[in-house]
Amino acid sequence: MSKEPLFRRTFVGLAAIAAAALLATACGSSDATSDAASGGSSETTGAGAAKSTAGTCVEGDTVKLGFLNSTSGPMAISEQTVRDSLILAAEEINASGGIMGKKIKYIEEDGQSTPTVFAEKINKLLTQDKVSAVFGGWTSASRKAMLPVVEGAKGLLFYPVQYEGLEASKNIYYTGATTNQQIIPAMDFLKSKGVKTLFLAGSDYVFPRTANKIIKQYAKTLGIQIVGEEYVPLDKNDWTTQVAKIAAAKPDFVFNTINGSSNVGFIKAYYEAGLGPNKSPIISVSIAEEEAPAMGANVTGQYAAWNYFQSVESPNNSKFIKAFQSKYGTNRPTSDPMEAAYTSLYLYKNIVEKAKSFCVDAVNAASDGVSFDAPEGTVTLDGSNHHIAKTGLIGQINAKNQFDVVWKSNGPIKPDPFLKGYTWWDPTKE
Amino acid sequence: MTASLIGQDYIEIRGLTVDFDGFKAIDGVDLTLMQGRLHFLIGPNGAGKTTLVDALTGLVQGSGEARFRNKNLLGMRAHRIVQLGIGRTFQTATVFEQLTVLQNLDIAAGVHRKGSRLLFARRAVPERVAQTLETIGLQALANRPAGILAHGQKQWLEVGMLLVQDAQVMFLDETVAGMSADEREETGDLLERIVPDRTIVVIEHDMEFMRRYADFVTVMHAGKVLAEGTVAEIQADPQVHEVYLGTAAEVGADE
Amino acid sequence: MDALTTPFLTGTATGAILLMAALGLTLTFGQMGVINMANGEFLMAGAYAAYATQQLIGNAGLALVVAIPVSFLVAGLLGLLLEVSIIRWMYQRPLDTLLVTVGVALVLQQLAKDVFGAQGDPVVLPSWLNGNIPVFGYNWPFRQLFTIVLALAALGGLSAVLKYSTFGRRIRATVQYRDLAETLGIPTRSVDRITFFLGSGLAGVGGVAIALISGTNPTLGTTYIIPAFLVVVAGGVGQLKGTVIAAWVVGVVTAFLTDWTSGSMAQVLTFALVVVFLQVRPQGLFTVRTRSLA
Amino acid sequence: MTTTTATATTTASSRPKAAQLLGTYGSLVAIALVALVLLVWAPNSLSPFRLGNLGKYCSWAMAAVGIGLAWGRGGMLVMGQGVFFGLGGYTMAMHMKLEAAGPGGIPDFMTLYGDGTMPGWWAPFRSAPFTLFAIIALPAAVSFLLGYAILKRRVKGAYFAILTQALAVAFATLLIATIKQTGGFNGLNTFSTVFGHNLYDPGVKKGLYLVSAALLIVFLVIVWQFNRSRYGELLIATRDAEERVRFLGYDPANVKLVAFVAAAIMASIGGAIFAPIAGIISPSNVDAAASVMMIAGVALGGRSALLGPALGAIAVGFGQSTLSERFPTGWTYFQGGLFIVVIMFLPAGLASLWPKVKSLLPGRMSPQAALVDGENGA
Repeated sequence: MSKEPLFRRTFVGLAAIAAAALLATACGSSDATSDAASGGSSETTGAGAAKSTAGTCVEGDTVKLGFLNSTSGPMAISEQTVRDSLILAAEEINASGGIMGKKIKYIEEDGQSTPTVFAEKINKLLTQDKVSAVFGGWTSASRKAMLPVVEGAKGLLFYPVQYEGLEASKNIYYTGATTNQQIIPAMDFLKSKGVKTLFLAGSDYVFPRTANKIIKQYAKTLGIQIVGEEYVPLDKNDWTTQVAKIAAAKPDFVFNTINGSSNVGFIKAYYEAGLGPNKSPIISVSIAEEEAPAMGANVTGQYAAWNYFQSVESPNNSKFIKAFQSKYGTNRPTSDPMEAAYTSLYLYKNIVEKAKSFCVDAVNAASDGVSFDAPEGTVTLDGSNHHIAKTGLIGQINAKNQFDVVWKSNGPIKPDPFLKGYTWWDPTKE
Repeated sequence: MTASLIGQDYIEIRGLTVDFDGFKAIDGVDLTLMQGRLHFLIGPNGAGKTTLVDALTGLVQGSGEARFRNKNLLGMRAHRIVQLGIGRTFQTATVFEQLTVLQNLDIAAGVHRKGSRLLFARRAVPERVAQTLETIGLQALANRPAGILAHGQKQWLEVGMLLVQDAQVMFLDETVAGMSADEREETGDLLERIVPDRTIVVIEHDMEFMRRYADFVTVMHAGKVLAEGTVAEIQADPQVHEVYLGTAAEVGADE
Repeated sequence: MDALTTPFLTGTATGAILLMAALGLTLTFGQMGVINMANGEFLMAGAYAAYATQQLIGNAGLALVVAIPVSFLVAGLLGLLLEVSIIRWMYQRPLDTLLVTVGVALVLQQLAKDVFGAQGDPVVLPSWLNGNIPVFGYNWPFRQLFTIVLALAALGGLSAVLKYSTFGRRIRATVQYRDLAETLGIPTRSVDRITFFLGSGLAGVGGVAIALISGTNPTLGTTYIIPAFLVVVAGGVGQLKGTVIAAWVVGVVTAFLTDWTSGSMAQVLTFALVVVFLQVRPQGLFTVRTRSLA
Repeated sequence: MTTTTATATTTASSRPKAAQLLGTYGSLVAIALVALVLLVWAPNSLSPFRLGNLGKYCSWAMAAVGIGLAWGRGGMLVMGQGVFFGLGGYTMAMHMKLEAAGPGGIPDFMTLYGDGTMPGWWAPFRSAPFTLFAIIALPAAVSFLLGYAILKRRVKGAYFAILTQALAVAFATLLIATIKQTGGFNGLNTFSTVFGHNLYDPGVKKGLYLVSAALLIVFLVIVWQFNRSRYGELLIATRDAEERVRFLGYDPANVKLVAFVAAAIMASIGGAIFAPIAGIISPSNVDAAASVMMIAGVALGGRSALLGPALGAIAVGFGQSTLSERFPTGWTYFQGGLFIVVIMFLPAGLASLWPKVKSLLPGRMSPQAALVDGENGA
């Protein structure tokens, strides 16, 4: 009989506990007991990542950096290559004295190919480990997930992969290409080949959607007709139905924005349908040295648009390839994202040494015009949007699954993530 | 509410047929089940006794007609049939083994309860449940999980569930099977006590039990009604002997 | 015309793969009540077996011919191992087998990643499969035709085993009247094992067909397991004809929906259609009738 | 007659009353302990990062508490709770996106992928009260319709599990396919405020955690009441012998539907608090794999125990964060092994070890002993 009152009593008690706890902690937090990034109100507190706000933001003789890549999940294979070149760069920098005399101590985290995990881990790196900067991320989803965290914690992220543009955060440095350095050059190349009809094939994903939006608008200006547009979910590999549409449309070229392993199914279906380099050739933006031999079909003669190929001839590139292969094996190819990641760490070193500080505000203030003689050529940072100027390259796959450069943009292209310099671009149109 | 209905309740079955993919498990059965008498349903294995009950309680689809209080039971959904006051037990006693005896009975009493009451805990033992506990003699075990009960006790619990449910029609499927002689007697006496204001149908193989308690007997064979009548009439029926050929003695004498 | 033939033929090929994935499921589910969520990983194992065979033999055409029995054996033995080590302790708890095999699937995926790498490996189409024949305006790839032939052969083989061999008769007896089969002296335990072996092996053969579409991939099983289960659910349990029809219908319907909408929407709509179908036939297309109450 | 009845009543209920009272006390004391840890100890001891993570685990635990109800008590293996988690999460995220866009503004991604116009059905989510209403009403409506369609047709057991998992696959695929309306694969992210509070303010972060933990406690109390109610008994009866329940005059589909809808609402509220804490909600938080993760916690903790699902979910969340830090590739093995070992050897989860632990304590060896204990105490 006493159960009901008992229940009520206990519940009231519980509610009281909860209320008390709420009160206690609410008060506690306003006393700034938190050891995390300082509050959101002040803009001038500097590097949230580092405790000390005075001087260089890093005490002692080491600087902590975070490497955040997926080592598990479907993206692991791609992101592992990025981590390999980051580690290579860190070891090289340490061997030559570190950054401003401080040795790099890198902390590795696994993004598990899941955007929320990226958000959680970058939060850990910035607020728990208090690293001075984080390097990593691959998918746009992972970058979008990290963006609010890195901004909220006032930290730094170096993102090494070509992406869909339309973004510029003062807490992120983008060392991969934005659209006007990859997509637009690719379209210019197609125009130069006299292409009249184009078919768009992509994964059902942010990058292909945005890239194709840009392609469609630019194609109008160039007088290229889009004769089809197909998307397939990232995890689906059977492209037979869609390729049949390509075969029926007989386009001059296929613009391929498919991600990851879905490419394998696409390429196979494409060759089965009787298509090939002489009949509706493909230009890809995500097939590189790593992927080309894994297609299960001979892709010789097909094209890809990047800013770096292993075949790029320069002393810096030979040095990079030699260092990489002596560390990881001679069978390991080097690719654009790997090069961009390698470059990102050196760029960070150069900015810090110019700023003479690891503090985020100081780094940002010093970043404009900082350059590095990268394997792809000399790259220079644009402080207004945190992107770097890159040369657009079109490669044609040869029998050794290397890329022969067949087209080159007229020198490095200034980054323009929002395509402000392109009058045909109207973001509010489909 | 039952007082006015004493002796008037009945189920009238006409042309009941149950068809399993062309095999007629019940083939055009006509049967009237009257209130106030212990009606035994006997017959060899596969005669269709259980299928008949299944059809009347909504477990299998049957065609024909089975009228109870002006409603055709065939085609009604099982829980609706129960809500009309028709309950049954199963050949293998099916009780909620994880729940206590008391909880088992309390759930059975729920058919008369408002749905909203379900959200509250039981504060006391409802009177009907307490009475039934006493009637079936399981007071001492009221708070033990039903899973630990002996076979006979489970059967009693099932009967008890029918009692708290206040089922006006009860179908008991081989309830005394596996019970000791004493237990059978207690069960039989219980049935005699409660039968006056109820319609009770007992499926049984135990002929001694039948002879002792049956008011009326229906013999089924191959999906059809073979014979009907009092125990004496059935025992005298040559057709019944023929069906039980080989075990002919069974109807007359004990095994 | 090719607006109809393309999805129809492509869908039939997809249905053929679904069939090979679903045959094992319907057998083990019908006979033992076991829900094997790791069946998708047997597809994957078959695909990797095909890849490994091709690496060893080199000649793509010969390798493919060899790969079919090899994949059958590899996946079948994995299935047998699963039965012997885990499933047999779980026959009393069929719903729990579902979760245990989810765990097995995760382990097998990670194992494949560690052994073969997270990136898929290519399986080369033999030259005699690399081409197409025009059918009403659609250049039908030989590979799809091959897939359909492969599935029909698997189905034919299985039906023959079930119909004419002693094992087959025992399997059918066990599916329909387990207790009776036991009392008749049929060793139901070893029958269960053989069923598991056969069902998993068929998934392995399906894996070969998938490898020909998109190469190997540690996670390729996950993309097929749910559609395969929908096939089992829609087809009804314990009878091959339901599974065959359901696999074909699901394959073709998905292909048409893909054609009309998009690959993503097609998956969503197919699921919706299965739920609607279950409203009409909750037991699926065909079902073995038993008289048990539960 | 009346006297015997009275005696029967007392004998019937005296022992359990003591035992039940103990159980009642025990459960509430346990919930209060969890409340103490989550609401008092944690906020004062953990770093903001760990606290934020704990808030996420609590949001998963809310879904897990619902799974415990539907699966542990109701026998419905719900393998698609990510869908309802997602309904709540996306509802909240849509509101936060519109808050970030400001009055009259539209979410940034719509310009990025689409033509810069907002679909009409987004508009109501500008309103905070509507959002809160939708967090409960949406999953309730969806789970009711789906549950009605599936359960009334007596689809159960493995069929039910598979259909719910297929639902999760379909839902995630639908989100990915509708990139212009839902952000697609990337999901919704880059929020600035939640109901006007700055998400980056440490006080707000702590507040979000406390809301998450407090809601979890409230859910535990609700489920506790569910379990001890007549409905709770009926649900177990339905789980163990569905047909028998039908022959007691109940429609088992309705009994199960209640648990299914309740579980869906709990998952949805969990998702709604997850989105602001994690700062993102994406298809990978709601797909089949995410749903299976929710099941993992419930299985580990004990599907039919009161605290099992919640504590199991928190443990799995914690394991995912910390184990993956130390053994990045080992995590998947661990997760798979967890399913195999727990389901095979500890089907009732870690909670089933509790009685064994308890039996080691003196005076609690048997129900009789418990009775004596209870009487002495009372």
